[in-house]
Amino acid sequence: MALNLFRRYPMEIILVLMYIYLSFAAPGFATLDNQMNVLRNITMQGIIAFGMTMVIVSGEIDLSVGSGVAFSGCVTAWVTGALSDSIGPWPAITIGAICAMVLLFGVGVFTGKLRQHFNMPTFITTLGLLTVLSGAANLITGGFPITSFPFQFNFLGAGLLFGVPFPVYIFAAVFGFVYFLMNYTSFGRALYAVGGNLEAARLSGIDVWKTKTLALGITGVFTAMAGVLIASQILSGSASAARGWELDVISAVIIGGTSLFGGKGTVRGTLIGVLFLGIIVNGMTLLNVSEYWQLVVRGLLIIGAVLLNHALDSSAKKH
Amino acid sequence: MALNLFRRYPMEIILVLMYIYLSFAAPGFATLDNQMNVLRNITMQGIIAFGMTMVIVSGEIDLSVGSGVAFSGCVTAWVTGALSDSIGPWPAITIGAICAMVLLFGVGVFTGKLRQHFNMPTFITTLGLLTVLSGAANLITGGFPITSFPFQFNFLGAGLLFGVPFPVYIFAAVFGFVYFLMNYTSFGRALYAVGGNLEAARLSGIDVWKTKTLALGITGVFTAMAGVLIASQILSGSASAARGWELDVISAVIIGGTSLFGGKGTVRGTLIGVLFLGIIVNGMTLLNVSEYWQLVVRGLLIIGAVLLNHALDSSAKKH
Amino acid sequence: QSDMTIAAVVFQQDQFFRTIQLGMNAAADAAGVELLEGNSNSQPEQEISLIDTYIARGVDAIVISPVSAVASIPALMRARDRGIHIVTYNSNVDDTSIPVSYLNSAQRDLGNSTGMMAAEFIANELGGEANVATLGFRALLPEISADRVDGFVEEAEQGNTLNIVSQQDAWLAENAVQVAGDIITANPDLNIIYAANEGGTVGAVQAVRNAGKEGEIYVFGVDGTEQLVSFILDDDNVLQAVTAQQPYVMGQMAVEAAIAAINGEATEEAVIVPVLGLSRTDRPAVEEFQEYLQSLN
Amino acid sequence: MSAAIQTQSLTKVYGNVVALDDFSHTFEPSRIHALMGKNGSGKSTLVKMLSGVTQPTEGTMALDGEAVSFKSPQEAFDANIVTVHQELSLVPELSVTENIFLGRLPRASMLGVSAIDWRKAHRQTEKLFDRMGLSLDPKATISSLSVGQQQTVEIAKAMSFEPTLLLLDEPTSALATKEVEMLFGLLRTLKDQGVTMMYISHRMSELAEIADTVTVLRDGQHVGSIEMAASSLGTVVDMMFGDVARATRPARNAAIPKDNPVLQVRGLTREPVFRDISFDLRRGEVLGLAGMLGAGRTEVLRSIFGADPLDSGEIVLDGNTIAEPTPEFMVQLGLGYTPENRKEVGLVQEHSIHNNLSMASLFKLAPNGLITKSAEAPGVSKQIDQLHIKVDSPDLPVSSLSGGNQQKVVIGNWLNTDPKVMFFDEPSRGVDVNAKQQIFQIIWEQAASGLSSIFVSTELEEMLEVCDRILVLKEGELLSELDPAETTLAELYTACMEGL
Ligand SMILES: Nc1ncnc2c1ncn2[C@@H]1O[C@H](COP(=O)(O)OP(=O)(O)OP(=O)(O)O)[C@@H](O)[C@H]1O
Ligand SMILES: Nc1ncnc2c1ncn2[C@@H]1O[C@H](COP(=O)(O)OP(=O)(O)OP(=O)(O)O)[C@@H](O)[C@H]1O
Ligand SMILES: [Mg+2]
Ligand SMILES: [Mg+2]
Repeated sequence: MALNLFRRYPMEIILVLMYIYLSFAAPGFATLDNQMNVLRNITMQGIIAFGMTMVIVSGEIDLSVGSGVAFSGCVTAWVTGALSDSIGPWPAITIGAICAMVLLFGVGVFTGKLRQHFNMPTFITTLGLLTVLSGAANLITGGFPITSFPFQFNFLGAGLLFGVPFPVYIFAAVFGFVYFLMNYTSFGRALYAVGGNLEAARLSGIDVWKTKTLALGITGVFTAMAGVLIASQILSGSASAARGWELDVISAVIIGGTSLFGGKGTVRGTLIGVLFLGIIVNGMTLLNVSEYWQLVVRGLLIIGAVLLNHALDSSAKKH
Repeated sequence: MALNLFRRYPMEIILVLMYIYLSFAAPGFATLDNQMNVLRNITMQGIIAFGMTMVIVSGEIDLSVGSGVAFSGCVTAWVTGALSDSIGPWPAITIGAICAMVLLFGVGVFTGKLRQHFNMPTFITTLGLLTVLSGAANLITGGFPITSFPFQFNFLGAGLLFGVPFPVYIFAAVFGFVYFLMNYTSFGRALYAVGGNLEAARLSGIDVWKTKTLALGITGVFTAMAGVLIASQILSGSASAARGWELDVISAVIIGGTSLFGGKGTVRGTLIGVLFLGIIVNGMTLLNVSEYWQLVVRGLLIIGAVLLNHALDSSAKKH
Repeated sequence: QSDMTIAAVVFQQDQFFRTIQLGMNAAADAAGVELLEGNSNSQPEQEISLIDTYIARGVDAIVISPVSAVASIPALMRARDRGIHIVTYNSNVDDTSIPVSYLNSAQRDLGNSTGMMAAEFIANELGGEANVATLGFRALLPEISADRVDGFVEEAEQGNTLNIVSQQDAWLAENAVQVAGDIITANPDLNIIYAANEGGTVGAVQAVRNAGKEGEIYVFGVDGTEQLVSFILDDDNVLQAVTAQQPYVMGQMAVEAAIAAINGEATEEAVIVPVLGLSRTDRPAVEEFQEYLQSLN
Repeated sequence: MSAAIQTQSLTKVYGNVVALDDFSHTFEPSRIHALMGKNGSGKSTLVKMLSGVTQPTEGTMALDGEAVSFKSPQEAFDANIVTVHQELSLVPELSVTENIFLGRLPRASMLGVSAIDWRKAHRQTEKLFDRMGLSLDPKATISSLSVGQQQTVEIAKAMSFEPTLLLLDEPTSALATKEVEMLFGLLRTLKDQGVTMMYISHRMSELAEIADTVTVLRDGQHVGSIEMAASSLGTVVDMMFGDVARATRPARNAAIPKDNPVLQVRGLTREPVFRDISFDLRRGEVLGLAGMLGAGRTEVLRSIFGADPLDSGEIVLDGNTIAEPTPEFMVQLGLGYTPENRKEVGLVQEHSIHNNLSMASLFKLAPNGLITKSAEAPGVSKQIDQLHIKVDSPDLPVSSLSGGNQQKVVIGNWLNTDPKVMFFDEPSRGVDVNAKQQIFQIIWEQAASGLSSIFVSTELEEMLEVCDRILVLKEGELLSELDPAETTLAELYTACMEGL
């Protein structure tokens, strides 16, 4: 029985075990404060990871999200700086955020179009975009953080509402949205079909390119949202934010059981993956594990978690 | 005719055009010195890219090479420091380098074994290893570069032999070796078959796992060689060396026409890809292009180059 | 043994910060306080996550080199509002009411000090005129990079004519070897390379050696590490001078300031940790510094 | 009466291949029209244009007299044209229900938003299966079903569209007799309801049973259309090929020695697929392994070959007792295996014919690991000549060949290893009559020169035609041994169905 439960919910159970262990071992871990902390810290990567789940299920990948976050923070800050004086800070921020979302939606669509018309692997397009967007973010800021936000803007990324950090609500909303999309809409089901068997999906009359492109575009929007939240947290647009996030985000998605080859995966799994990574970082910091050991442990845990998923998967197939 | 030539050798022709342009536009570009410079600068990434070509052709990927370079430099430096006093610097360096190669060969084999027995995507294993090896390198050095090498060791990475930087000979030798492997051995044939259709290769009696594992192991050895060369160039083992190289190396391979999906690619193409990236960096530095614009231009050129390959490929299929 | 806990945050893994950490550990051990070490990897959001975690952990003080003068403010303010004492070192935030104490070796001084030694060198050896290239780390930390590079140029220009022929970024040694190599090629009449950090300096020296331009191109740099000190003592005449910060001392003083603040003692708002110019022309001083470095390990 | 489908000068050109050339014909409504022609004659191409998968290079199509042009499969669906394609087009990770209703799952309002109604979807699937007389779990994932079951899902999916025009491209190639009959029952019902159908198959015997008219294509040309009732199969074959030389089985010198078998299998078990399989393969013999779909034939062959693990049992190949077979090892001992699904696992489609022909013999050509193209060339050209593989150049990708020629490349790849024993798993699947005969000829010739082989085919006539001896497998157990010379088709069928 217990074994069966473990076979069905391996990551959930590991997560619970980690919680129990850390509650005893890590000073301050079990406090409400710290739990809120973990939540706030995972929101940004989590929001992107939910989008990335759709992209990977559809059989593609997006390596540009790290720079995308920095880029959209900088765009928002720049627009805010340019418009604040004439239309007031809040409308300016709103317009800035919308600009960032539209731009990154466009970048996602661009990636999708290259995939469609030239069969360009998204791996390569987004790898190139990773560099381009980072350069663009730096060009916007000139290398110096843009500090055009009013102090109250900090609420968005760091404020508390009913004792819970505000971004956590956004995180939950995005989760719900993606959950609904993937399970109860034809777009969501098309993602699975397209990732599982592109040709079959096409022959069933599914617009496979629209599906993939939309997944990339939505992920762009989520990336921009994360960028705005980060900008709010640091009250500035900084080109060096979120460097290397793409790998964390992809790790979280894969740890959550999504197949890199497409067609298989759930956003619920990704939530677990995001929590898993968030707790590792938080727990090790609280345990004062040395920087270097953190790297080693983290890498091994990622490998171990995915390994476990795969081992259980293949043993399930044998029985 | 010209169009046909372009269709067959697009990257070669673009490379020549870039050479012509930079010879006029970039001060010092066309000098022998600078050409040697470019060659020396591309050797390390190039050596790894040749190995990576085999890995990608076989249908896998290795994201850990950046940390691998740092790790092996540190191992070599550490062993040299530990043994120099008792057995002299040169034997110590030799033993150190061999240790590094054996270790990274082992890491490659480990990745291959996980792929074989647990169907672990190498993308994930090596993504985890990227972190692990970086942590390990830091643990070896304790955060300080290890400066245990004698000054003459610098020759390996920077010395001139008959007017040509010494590492260029190693680069050429590795190229020749991989070219031979991929074109004149059954292992090379097996790489293509395995990457083209794993199951078909397996049912033809090819030891598919040995093939993939060996490709990963050899790439590990090449990575270690690059690590030793870097250590020689900066005369120390540094844990921060080569960060992010994995993406450059993969870019070079893909620009060279190798398919990310396996089964297709040549090491000659990779040589072109490596030169292409090397010349972009060199040319932009000579032109004193600002850091930020360099990022943008570089990303766009990578996308453009691969796009061109794909566009020509599909137009070739139409005609 | 006291029951104080202090969190110490660096923003990069390199020799400079590692030495600071050593100094911090020494001070913490001496006072018997627990020290938690973190690294923000130059990323503002990672810094926030660390600070929030330390707030939750209930530390008494945070000793930090902030990633950014502005982006680091909100999280540090949160910490301060929770009664945690903030000490900044090496870099600071614009809102100077946040830290109880700020220790640094004035970034501009770092550039100035090397610049002065370069001014003398240019006047004596190059006839008062030089073609100069600089290696910075703008894409990493724009403010500090600019302080050092501009500080260098400002002093080196005194009484001399400088032609700045190239300004590039390269802060990791192996990257700097390439970039400096390219610059050397592009500018055959280059005289001087100034690198604004340790990795850049090592790379620049190696690039000159690679190009066989010893005695034609001279390198000036920042940081006093064992490797750089041995470069100065080398007789190939490439690395002329560096300005050493005293990271170990800085680390020690920062933790001591934090302990003082926790104990309710008065702290100095700004402390300048002196920098130390090390020049090929003053060999005994360099050798003395080398011995000091060896004594730390 | 209006014409259901009219084509006028319909032409499709791929590069320099004219796949369909100036095809003008009227397909009458409420009838079943068979489309016949050898591999590569343009049948699938015609179907693809009607279903919106590709667009004609020239010419027009009309439905009930109204001109139509489909830019996408969706537009064809909208016109009630539904297709079962030659390649299975299911999504393996999704459920049966979802595959059937892919892209059009029923919706309901959920909190004011339109959302997929899963319960209703499963109920609809159940209803559909009831109507068709199928018993499958709507929630099962496709990848857990056998190929035959998957094919039935595919057909159920087509039915669910309630088409007015149903296009079936080799729907029976993976079906066994029982399922074929079920399918034909369904098709007749649909015809009675007024549905027009186009039916492609390489199984001549099905024509008389199901087709009303036969339209024959040859190399993209329309040879003619005839009423099935008024003509014979011979006429159709003549139209397809001109004259086919029907291969006759050579007189075998009866003396296939019973003793000293080349392959001995004892007590082979792999639960739950097969158990206690024991047989001998004699030298120079063509041994048939007959059985219904899912009887376990493929599984037995794969396990002996080492492609799948075994629970227990003993294998003796040419005097070597093998404990744990692996493909590498078995190939070196002289065993060859042509898999049933050559597209997926028999060939590297993107690679050249040259490379595909020397894939299995690498170890032989390169005993010390070194190899050159010229070392492979003799084997490559030998097989191209001997097997009459129709190629422009061996450097072209194997995907450019027609199905029959691809199958020959698979066989040639193995013959290059100089095998002692060959397993032929469905070598005639999806191959036209002519190519089929050539392949049988190859098997007989090789047998005459000493090769022992095991032959598997779902078409029982072929088993009788090709084999020296037939073993019958049912639900993973060996039931009986038959002599094809003394067995009628009906008897073999009964043996497979009931185990005799
Ligand atoms: N996408 C394509 N690109 C190029 N040529 C093609 C393509 N599809 C089909 N052809 C060519 O068009 C011709 C007709 O092919 P088609 O698939 O219609 O034949 P078929 O009659 O269905 O054969 P089979 O019985 O083997 O299925 C063949 O020569 C084939 O090689
Ligand atoms: N990996 C597996 N796990 C469990 N059952 C399997 C597996 N592979 C096949 N089976 C089942 O074993 C039985 C035998 O399958 P097999 O493919 O050998 O049949 P076959 O006689 O070759 O028929 P065909 O190839 O025409 O489908 C089928 O019922 C199939 O569903
Ligand atoms: Mg066809
Ligand atoms: Mg079978």
